[in-house]
Amino acid sequence: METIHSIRPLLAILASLFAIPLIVGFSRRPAMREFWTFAAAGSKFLIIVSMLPLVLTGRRVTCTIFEIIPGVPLQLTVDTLGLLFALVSSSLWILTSIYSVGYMRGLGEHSQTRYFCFFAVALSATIGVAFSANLLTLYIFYEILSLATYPLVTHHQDEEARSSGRRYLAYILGSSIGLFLPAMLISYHLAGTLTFSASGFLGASISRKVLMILLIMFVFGAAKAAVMPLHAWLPAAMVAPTPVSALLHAVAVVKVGVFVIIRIITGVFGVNLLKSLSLTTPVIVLACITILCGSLIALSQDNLKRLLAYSTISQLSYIVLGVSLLSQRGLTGAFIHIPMHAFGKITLFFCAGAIFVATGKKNISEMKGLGRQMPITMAAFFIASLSIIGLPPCGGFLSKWNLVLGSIEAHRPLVLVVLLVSSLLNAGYFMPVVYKAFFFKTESAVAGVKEAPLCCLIPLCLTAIFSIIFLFYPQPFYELISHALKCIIGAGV
Amino acid sequence: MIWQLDLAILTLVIVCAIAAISVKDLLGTAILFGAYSFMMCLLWSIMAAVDVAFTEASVGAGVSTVFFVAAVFRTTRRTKD
Amino acid sequence: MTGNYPALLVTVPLLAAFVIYGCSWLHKRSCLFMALLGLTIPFAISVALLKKVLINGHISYHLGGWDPPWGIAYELDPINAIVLVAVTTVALVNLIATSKEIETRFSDRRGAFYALYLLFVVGLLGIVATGDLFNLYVLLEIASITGYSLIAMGDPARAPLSSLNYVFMGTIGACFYLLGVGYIYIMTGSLNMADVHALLPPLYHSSAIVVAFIFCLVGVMIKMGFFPLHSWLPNAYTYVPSPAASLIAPLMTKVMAYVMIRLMISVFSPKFVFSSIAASNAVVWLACLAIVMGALMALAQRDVRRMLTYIIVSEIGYIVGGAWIGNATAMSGAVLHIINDVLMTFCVFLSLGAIARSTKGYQIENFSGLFKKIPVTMATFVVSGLSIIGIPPTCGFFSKWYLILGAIEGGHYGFIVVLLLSSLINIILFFRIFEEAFFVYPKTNAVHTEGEASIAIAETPFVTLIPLVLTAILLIFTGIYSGSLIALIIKPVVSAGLL
Amino acid sequence: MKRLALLIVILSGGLLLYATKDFPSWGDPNSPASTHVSPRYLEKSLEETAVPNVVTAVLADYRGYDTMFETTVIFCAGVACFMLLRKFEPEERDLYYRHIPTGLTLHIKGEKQIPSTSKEFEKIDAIWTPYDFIINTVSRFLVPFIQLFALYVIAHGHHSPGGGFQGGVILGASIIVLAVAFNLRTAVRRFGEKIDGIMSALGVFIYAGVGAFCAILGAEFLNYRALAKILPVGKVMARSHGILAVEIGVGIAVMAVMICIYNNVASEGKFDEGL
Amino acid sequence: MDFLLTHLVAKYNFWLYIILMMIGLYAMIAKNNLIKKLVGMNIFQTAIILFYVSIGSKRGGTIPIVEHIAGGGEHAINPTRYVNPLPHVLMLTAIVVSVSTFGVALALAIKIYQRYKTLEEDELLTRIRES
Repeated sequence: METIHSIRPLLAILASLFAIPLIVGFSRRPAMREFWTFAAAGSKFLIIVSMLPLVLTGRRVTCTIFEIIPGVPLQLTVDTLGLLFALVSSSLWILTSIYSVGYMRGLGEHSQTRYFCFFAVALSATIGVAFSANLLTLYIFYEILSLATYPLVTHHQDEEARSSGRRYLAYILGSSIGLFLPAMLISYHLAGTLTFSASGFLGASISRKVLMILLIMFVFGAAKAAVMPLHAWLPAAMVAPTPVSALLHAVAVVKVGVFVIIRIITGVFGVNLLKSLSLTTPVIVLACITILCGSLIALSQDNLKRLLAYSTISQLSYIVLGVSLLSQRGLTGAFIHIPMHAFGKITLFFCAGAIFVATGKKNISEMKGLGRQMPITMAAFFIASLSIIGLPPCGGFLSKWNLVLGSIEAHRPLVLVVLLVSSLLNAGYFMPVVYKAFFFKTESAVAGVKEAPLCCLIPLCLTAIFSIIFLFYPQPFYELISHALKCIIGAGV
Repeated sequence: MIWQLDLAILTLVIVCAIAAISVKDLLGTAILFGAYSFMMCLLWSIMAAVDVAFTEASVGAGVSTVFFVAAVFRTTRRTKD
Repeated sequence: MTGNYPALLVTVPLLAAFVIYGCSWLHKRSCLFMALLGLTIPFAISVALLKKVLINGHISYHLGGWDPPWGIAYELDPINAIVLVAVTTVALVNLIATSKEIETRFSDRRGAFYALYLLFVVGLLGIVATGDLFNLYVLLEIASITGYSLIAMGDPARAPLSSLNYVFMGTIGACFYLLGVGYIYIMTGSLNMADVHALLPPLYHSSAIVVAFIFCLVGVMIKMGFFPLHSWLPNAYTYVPSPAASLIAPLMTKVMAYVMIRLMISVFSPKFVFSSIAASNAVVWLACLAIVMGALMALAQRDVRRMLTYIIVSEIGYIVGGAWIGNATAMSGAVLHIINDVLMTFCVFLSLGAIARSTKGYQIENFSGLFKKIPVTMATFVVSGLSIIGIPPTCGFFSKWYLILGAIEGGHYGFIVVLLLSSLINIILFFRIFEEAFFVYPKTNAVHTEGEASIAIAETPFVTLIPLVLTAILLIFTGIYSGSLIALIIKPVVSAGLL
Repeated sequence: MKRLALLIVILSGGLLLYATKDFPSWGDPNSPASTHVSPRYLEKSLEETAVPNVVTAVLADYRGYDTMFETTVIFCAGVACFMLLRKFEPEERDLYYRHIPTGLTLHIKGEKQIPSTSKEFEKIDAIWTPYDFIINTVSRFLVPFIQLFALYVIAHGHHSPGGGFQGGVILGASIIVLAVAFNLRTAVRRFGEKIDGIMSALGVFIYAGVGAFCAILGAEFLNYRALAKILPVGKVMARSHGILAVEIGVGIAVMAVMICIYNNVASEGKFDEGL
Repeated sequence: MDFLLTHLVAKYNFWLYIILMMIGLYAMIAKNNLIKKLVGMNIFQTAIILFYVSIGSKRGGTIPIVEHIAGGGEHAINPTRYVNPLPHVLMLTAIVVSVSTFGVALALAIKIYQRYKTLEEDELLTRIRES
């Protein structure tokens, strides 16, 4: 495969960091401050898009910064998978920035400068994870992301926010230092390198037991993926302002977690090695449990954001499940679930935020009849929930479909059952919300409420529309994924 | 060298040391400590270490003891052990 | 003149100290300038020496023109040189950063303070550079005596007693070391490190040499505050005046840890240490205990400075453990950790000193709302905290990396677990403070929604702030360049001595 | 605590005892310590440094670098005592004066004071006791002799036991005798604090300065041989002179520091009556 | 008896210094009074000096001041006739170090006494706890 040395991946990461001094400098002039946020978001997106043609023609873009540990340079490589993820998160950042402006101003939040700063850092780190060429680089960005999101989670600075922040850190840093780091070091010790390769760098010479332990350590070590039982930080982190929840806890942070797991399975171990030793069974079991439990707990939630959090937990495990099936369809499903779920879930969070801005309500039971007051928001909510459940005419259908096929391909009928049951459960917790909103009588408390500000409304409409478009026009994604698959599966053959 | 003398001084040194740390009056400790240093100095001159002995005589038995006494005057003579 | 660099490195601050003390009786205001000069020159010399060592290799300087083992020699290899650079850097930067506080706090005895400050640095520089066992003892005493008196200048209620306890422990340590040297001398007849190294192999099984090693080691371990022998450290470092805290806390223990490594590699040989004594497992377990106990005791503290002193105890455990695992990777990790820990501890104590301007005490509660008040200072505190925790890309991460890697190679899994555990405890320790400083409003400020306007920014003066920020940046840079640090400086020396 | 102490003591004592079994027996002329490094000092020191007292030769030349730091340690102790104890502001402003001709004691409260130039009044403390005539006279008589002896010890260190340290201590002791026999004020009047401070620094500065001067002359640090370039003597004698120079430096520094420590300890840094 | 001769008598200096060292160390750790601890510290240090001086001694050796005739003879000096001077040099330094430490420690003790009016460690600790 041809490799191009270019500084562009680094620029993509730095774009948002460059904006930070400007954001801080203009902290007294909100308009300028937000302008810089947009500028950073836009330029980042453009840089990433500019690499698309290169990658699609089968080349990869590398940028070695320097040798940090013998044999392990701080290195960035853009491959199809990373690009897919980077595209999703950077594009959604633009929308979220618009939404943030509306949301933060609408609520008159404090410390907005800090908020925008750390948001930018978090995005840099996310892109860094996406473009990492080796495990160490990935780990570094992973930790930066953990730290950058901490001030966002505790943004409200009250006791609840702080205790959630504590929990968030305990889970994320605890797992990454306690499990991921030693697993990485052991891998380095065994393999002498940490650079991802399509066939994995951990050779078959290592005993199955060690590999199994390593895999489990890695999966739990990436606690951002919220595989049970390390999921409790995600509902707790919902105390953050909604745009944070939306971008970070539906797109960036949690997706970074699953992205890390994907990288581990495809780049560290290699699909073929795992398949030949059938090591992923425990991961599949864990993922299935998480899918079912997440959905079941979501059923009992009244707080809309918590419901979404549990829904996210279960949806993330779809991706983990898809990857660990190790079949072509399963992988396709997993990869395509990244954008589909991202767009769907972010819409839902946007809606929840919009409702909060307009009414101040957080609980579902208080939203009866809201559909008449806020029709656009609730319509978007409906579309997005269809996408999450996996029903046409929304993009979510594609991923579910591929996952189902993947489970058949991998000869795991039980997984198929889990997927179907989970879809039913998804419908079970989303539909009542929509039903209550549209078919109940308007409660006095929400009577006279109008739609949220335009800044909030536009992004959520856009994401909802995209969710639909993706079903009919998934070609770009498929193209990227097929390239990725060619590397992953084809390498060993 | 006369080993009997040597042994006697060694014994005296140890006696002085034990006495210095067990006397219940710090001024007494100071004086015993001076005696200890002086014995030590004798021991060293027996061993032909004249320079060391000279230094110990002037520093250990001399000036140190003066400092010690000065400090005891400025603090207290009383001690529990 | 360049040939005399090794001697000038130590004697320039020495002469400066004498001149300062003499002049302080005549003209007080010139002291600071001379002290700065007396530290800038050694800093430049140490950098020049590092460069020279890297190009020409090992430098041996014979003082007084007498060849060793009859005279005293300075031996400089790349590790020495980098530690020297670290010491001079910390001393110089700290002096610049805290000069204002020294001038006001010790205005009537600033000459004495600067003289002791410089002599402390002299002691440390000499300890690192010397190639003579007895010379090391004398320099050790210089560093200790100046250390005692600097510490005793702190909080009048507690500092003298803690300092006196330090005197007792420190003297026991130094005397044990001296005894060990005596045992080496009686068996070999030499005091020069290289000479002893050459003479020792036939004596490896002599009980006297084993005991000599044990005594030297215990002495040095007392001085570095290794766990069961650390009792002097928390009090001494808690009550020390803050300009001296950021000098003594980072340097003293780490330099002693370096002396331990020096003893293990260039006086005794790794062969002796790891095969003849066969206690390495026990020492590593002791180091594990040190790390855990240090971390747990830190957890029990509400006073931030005291907490940091216990963290020092546990960091020393890292170094000792790494050095005793007994392979080149872990040893490199230990050496790297010495350098990193010097910088981290320096940064954290320096920022703490700057923070103390704005708080009433070092209790965690006093930290509430500080971020609003002194954002940049707090940011440096955060960076050093993250480094101590071991978050990439700060330097603390990379030394832990090598330590753990070495432990994996050596098959010492207990040490890995302990290292990770202490990192986790450090997270709690530091985020407890960060949370208080960043997300809690000070109690007096009841207005909850509009916190921004009500707290005036009272940032640290620039003379302190700029060094502080530079140090924080240095933490990250050392982390990023730790690869070349290991490859160019540490690995060649360490692997020559080790397997 | 006592049990722990006993345990530690017995443990370390046992270790040391265990080690003595490998020692060469006491006074063995063939032990490594007596055969490896030291013979050269004995054989060559006269030839190389022209100093018959081998201890002085080794102290100030072969291992002169150690001795420089040893002097520095002393200096550190002096500075440390000054810094720890010296009090510049008196706690209470109650002044006592003694009218020397009549022996009356004057107690002044408040801001006023008698100028220090006054010959008739002497500043004293509340605890003042009259001087003992015999002690006074004897010590006044003795001090010059002590000082002379001290100078001899310093100067004759090349040929007989003694040298800068011993001489310096004795020199310091002579002033301390004054302070004990009379009172601290008298001693300080003779040998002021400022002079003392400067001299302590000057003494060590001479030592280190000679070393640095050798380096400037192009040899190694403390290589007195280089002094032959400026002194009208041969290289060996230059070493001897260099040793003398540093011994003088040591003497000055040790004297000043001993006085400084005594003054501060005996008066708790107030520089009043003393003991 | 043979053992006694070779191990005890031949090395009795080494044995006695250990006893002194143990006394000093014990006083440093177990004594309650700070000044007593200081005395223990000094005894400990002198014990080590004794040890070093014992290393240097030589049976039949005289003080290390070489005989010389004015004008300088070119006679060879027999090193076995003089005791080993190196330990003496080292111990001069050690004595000076010990007196320096002693001075600083006394200053500290005075400072402690000024504030707490006691030098007993247990009383000091209770007074610190009270304040």
